[in-house]
Amino acid sequence: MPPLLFYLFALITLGFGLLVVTARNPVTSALSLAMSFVGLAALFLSLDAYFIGIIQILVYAGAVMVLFLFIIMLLDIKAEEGKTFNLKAVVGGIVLAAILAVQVATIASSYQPGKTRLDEAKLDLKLAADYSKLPTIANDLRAGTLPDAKLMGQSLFQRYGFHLQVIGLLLLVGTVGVVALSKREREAN
Amino acid sequence: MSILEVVILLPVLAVLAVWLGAPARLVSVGSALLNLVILLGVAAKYKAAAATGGLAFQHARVVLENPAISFGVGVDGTALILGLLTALVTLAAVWQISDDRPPMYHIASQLIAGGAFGAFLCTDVFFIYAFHELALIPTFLMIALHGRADDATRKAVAWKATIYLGAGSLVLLAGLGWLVLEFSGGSKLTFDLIALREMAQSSPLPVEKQGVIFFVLLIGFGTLVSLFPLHSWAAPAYATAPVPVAMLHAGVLKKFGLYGLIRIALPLLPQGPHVEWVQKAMLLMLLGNIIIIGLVTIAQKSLDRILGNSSVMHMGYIFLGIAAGTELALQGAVLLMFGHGVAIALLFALTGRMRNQFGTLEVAKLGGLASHAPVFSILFAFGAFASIGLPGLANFAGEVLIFLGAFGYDGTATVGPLQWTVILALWGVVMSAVYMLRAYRGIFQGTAATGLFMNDPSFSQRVPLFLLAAALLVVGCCPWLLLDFLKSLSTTAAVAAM
Amino acid sequence: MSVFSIEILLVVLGVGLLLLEALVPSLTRRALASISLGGAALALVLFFFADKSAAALPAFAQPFHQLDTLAVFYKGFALVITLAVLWLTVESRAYLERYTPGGRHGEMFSLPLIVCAGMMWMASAKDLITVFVCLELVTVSFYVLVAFARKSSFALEAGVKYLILGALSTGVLVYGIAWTYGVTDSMSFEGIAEALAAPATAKNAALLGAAFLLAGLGFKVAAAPFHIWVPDVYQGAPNPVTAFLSVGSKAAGFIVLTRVVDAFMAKGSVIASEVQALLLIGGALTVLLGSLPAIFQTNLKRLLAYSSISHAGYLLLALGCAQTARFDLDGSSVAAFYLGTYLPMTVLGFLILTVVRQAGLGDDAQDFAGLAKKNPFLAFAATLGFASLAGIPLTAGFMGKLFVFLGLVENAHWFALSCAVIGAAAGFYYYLRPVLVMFTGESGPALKIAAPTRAVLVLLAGAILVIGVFPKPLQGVLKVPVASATK
Amino acid sequence: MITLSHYLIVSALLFALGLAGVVARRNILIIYMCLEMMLSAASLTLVAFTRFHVTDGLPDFAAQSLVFFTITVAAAEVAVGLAIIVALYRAKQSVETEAVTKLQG
Repeated sequence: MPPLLFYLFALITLGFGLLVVTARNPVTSALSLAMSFVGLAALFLSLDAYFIGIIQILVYAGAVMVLFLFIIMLLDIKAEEGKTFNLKAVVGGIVLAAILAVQVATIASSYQPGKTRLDEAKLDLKLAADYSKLPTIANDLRAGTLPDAKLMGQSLFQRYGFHLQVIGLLLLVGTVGVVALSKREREAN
Repeated sequence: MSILEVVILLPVLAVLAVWLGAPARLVSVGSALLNLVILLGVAAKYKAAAATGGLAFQHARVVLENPAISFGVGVDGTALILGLLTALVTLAAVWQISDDRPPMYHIASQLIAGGAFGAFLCTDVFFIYAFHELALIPTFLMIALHGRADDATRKAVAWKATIYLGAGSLVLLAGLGWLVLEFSGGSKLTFDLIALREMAQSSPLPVEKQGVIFFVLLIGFGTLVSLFPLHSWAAPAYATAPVPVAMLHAGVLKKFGLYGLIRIALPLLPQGPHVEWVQKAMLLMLLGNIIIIGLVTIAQKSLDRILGNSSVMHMGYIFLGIAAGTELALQGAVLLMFGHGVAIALLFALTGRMRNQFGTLEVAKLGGLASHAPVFSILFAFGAFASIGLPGLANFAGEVLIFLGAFGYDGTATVGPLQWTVILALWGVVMSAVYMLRAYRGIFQGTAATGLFMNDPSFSQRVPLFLLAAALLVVGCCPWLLLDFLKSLSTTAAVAAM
Repeated sequence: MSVFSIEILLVVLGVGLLLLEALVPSLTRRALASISLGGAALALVLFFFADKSAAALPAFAQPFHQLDTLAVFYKGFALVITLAVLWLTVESRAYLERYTPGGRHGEMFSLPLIVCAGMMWMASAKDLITVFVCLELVTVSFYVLVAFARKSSFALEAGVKYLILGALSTGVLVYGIAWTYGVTDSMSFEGIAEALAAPATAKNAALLGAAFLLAGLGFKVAAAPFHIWVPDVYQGAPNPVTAFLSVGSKAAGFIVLTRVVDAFMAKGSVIASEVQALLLIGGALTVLLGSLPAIFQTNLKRLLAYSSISHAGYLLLALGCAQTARFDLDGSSVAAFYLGTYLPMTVLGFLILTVVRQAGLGDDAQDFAGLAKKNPFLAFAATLGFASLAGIPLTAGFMGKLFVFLGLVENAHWFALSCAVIGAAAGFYYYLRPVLVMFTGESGPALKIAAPTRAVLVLLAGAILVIGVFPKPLQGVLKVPVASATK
Repeated sequence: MITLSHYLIVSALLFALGLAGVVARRNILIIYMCLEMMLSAASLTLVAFTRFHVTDGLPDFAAQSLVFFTITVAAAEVAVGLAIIVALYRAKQSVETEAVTKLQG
């Protein structure tokens, strides 16, 4: 990815992120968050993580954000009026975040392996093809494409099968929880 | 199973029995009496073994392998004398609890007794410490719940005592932990006092370190014994505590700190008290006990305050004995611990009766009791004169031994800080004569304000009081009865004198 | 039968119970409770006979789970606490019925089983991905459990607070995992320890990852300064859930923390001393921030919350001593021992709160006035529990504290030691005050306790005394030092 | 040219932004969105690291699985979280942090 595009998407991610934090209207916040996530997904794509990028959009922008918007509309939450911010909290938040950002950024920029350029960390698909045991993946790799969804699937279903089951259980618990928490009992009786 | 384990277990069983609904007084007095008999038997047998100066009736059960903690019991002379003191005072204390008191009184007294027995008879630092703590809790609870003052006062008093003693216990725990860690070589960490002693003899710590640890232990133990300036919890606590608790705490449990210094600190850190700054600090503090608290006591108007403060003051003498560290002074210290314990228990028991009758203990308001209650006044005289240090009563022998032992510490004729302390401390005797005699005269002679009038205790109520008075007299006249047990202290003193 | 099958059994039981509740409307609350309790008890019994060797694990679980002494100990621990929590749920019937009218509380009986499986997996996890997945299973289940009494505004408030701070901690945790992975190129504890031992490892970056990881876990174990959620959430949540949070979830967090710390502080690690300093400072701070506010609490549930914070501090201090081990017991087994002592006394505390609440009284100190007259048995058990929490000798609590203090003295961490001492001293005050209240005050109508509850109380009180006087068996369970492999 | 540090710094900034929002905002829904932002920032860090840890010629897909799990967990968390927030709204008619200050003391 050309540097220009990287900066553009980074700007989209961070700019809309800033809007999420500062917007008065929750709807603006939610939509900005969706936009920020689109930028983020583009960054994922730039890192050759196509699958993650796609599910970032599918799950976050597609499902989570819709859920947020749905709740905002359902509860009819208006834009905050009047005293929107608690000054102490705002100052605290900015100071805390600034300290954190400076700290991490300093470490990240002085981190020696961090100097690796993206084109230096080259993927060697031919080599990978020799290592791959699955023929479909090996074929894709030999053809010069990165079958990233297949590789992810291989990792998830072969190596992390147990974890996948646990995550499934977690989703079940989440579903049950939502049902249990929003059950309306027969109050009329 | 060692007979000493029975001694520790009996009060616990008594507590369980009372809790489950057995007749409280019967069980409680019975178990106390049984313990006294057992310990007298132990004493009789110990005499034969005393020549060796070692521990007798030893027995140990491993509780934890690493760090090595074992439930070990065993007596040397000091432990035996304090065990006897515990049994005696417990018997008197539970006997004089009147029947209209709730069973809680018996439960608490037996718990304190059980804790004291455990603390005195165990040979494992962990259990020595643990049992003492066990005994403290019912003390606080009884002061807070059944103390003799209005609700707010007794709670405040109980909290003050809890905070002081709790903090003292923690300092003590830190000091003991340090000690244990210092003496534990390799991967073996042991709490066994006997093993620790062996290690202290084979590889003693550097002198300066001994001094520091000893000082930590002194502060820890000292708070428990109301060493000046950590004493301010004691007088109000004793003035407020229910009678059996005051008797047991002032008479027995308080001696734990002194016992710990003699039994744990001195053998493991023989040079500790002789490091110059430690000795100076200790002498200053004990002079504070004797002189400052002595003056404070003289200024008191009420009998319970006088007794509470005098109890603090007399601790100074025992600390003097420990500071000197000579055989004679240590023997005197142990003897004085016994004498003071018995005398203060007797005095608190009598004061309790007076408070029940009069509702006040202001010396100025009382008077003329001698003519109404002759037996009572004689018993009181025993206690009062014993604590002044009148010859023929137990305390005298102790005090004299301490003064002699401390004064002639290094055998030369020089007059060092120790000797100056002895000279100043002797004035304390005068002071205690002043306040005790004044209180005695005020209460028992002259005339009382109207309506303040009491009869002698009934026969059954006299028994425990006579028991204590008799103990004072017997030990006073024949101190060798106890001194014979204390030969083992000479080895400690010999190490200390090196 | 391997331990793993027991975990599967728990999950099957939990999911099956949900199905049963949904499909068989005639099943009563009592039946659901019996199935759940019976299943958990069966799991505990099976656990004793299960093959606890790592070789017995199914092949697919082998790369992610280890069955060292610590893991086995904690798995048993999790089963016991789950049983206790289910029993507390049975006991808090009145409370739950008031705030979730018409329900059979099926989720309250099934979710703990799933949580238990999650915690058991967490204890044996060998890498950060497994930890994350299991931790989140537990956390999400707790979101539901905390807010379960949805008609109580307290419970909802607690739920929201737990949700926000739980999600925050998840974010911090993932960020920490990302950096740790980035620096060490490994997700497994072993690999991390190995990578950190290489002197070329970027120290600052590794430290950044470690700090975020510890902070994320710090939320879960209620370590300062991430403890602010604890009092509110503990007070608002239903009693059984609070007990579960304060013992089960915290213990699970500590097991993970132990593993992480063992990796960070492994021999030759470039960040060992910094991590140790973090643990000691954090631990000392946690003790103080837990103990000092506790002095002013009048609500016993909040008191137990602050107590739980200060206990977390002692546990952190124990972990902070992990580097040297002159007396065989290293920091992680001291921490595990401390957890073992912490279980009976905390559960006892919450059981007493539940029983009192069941009798129509609240959690405030004055609700306990005169308890000694209303039910001397309960007052005695409570006294024992509080004495143990305060760390009075001859109770379990003292033994745990003793080891921590010894470790601190041994390693000459004087600052941490003095904070620990201050905390313990404050503890004497705030734990013994409610005891005093129980023994004073007006008598009221007698408070009845059901026979099984009485038996549970005796069991817990007995455990406190036995561990306090005779800790050898509990220590025996932890005999083999956990980290010996990596050190 | 773009380096690993670029990605790390972008994700650090996003993480910090999220944190600032969590601390500063009063609307619980927005706080929750900021939390999602933090989680995504963490994912970006992780993906960046996996991309640069090339093993056998490929990015470290084993570690990238964690991102997949994170996103799933986030979805489940959002579902449960919004259910709780809705329940709170029903009880208090508000989603401001002021609505959750009853438990104190």
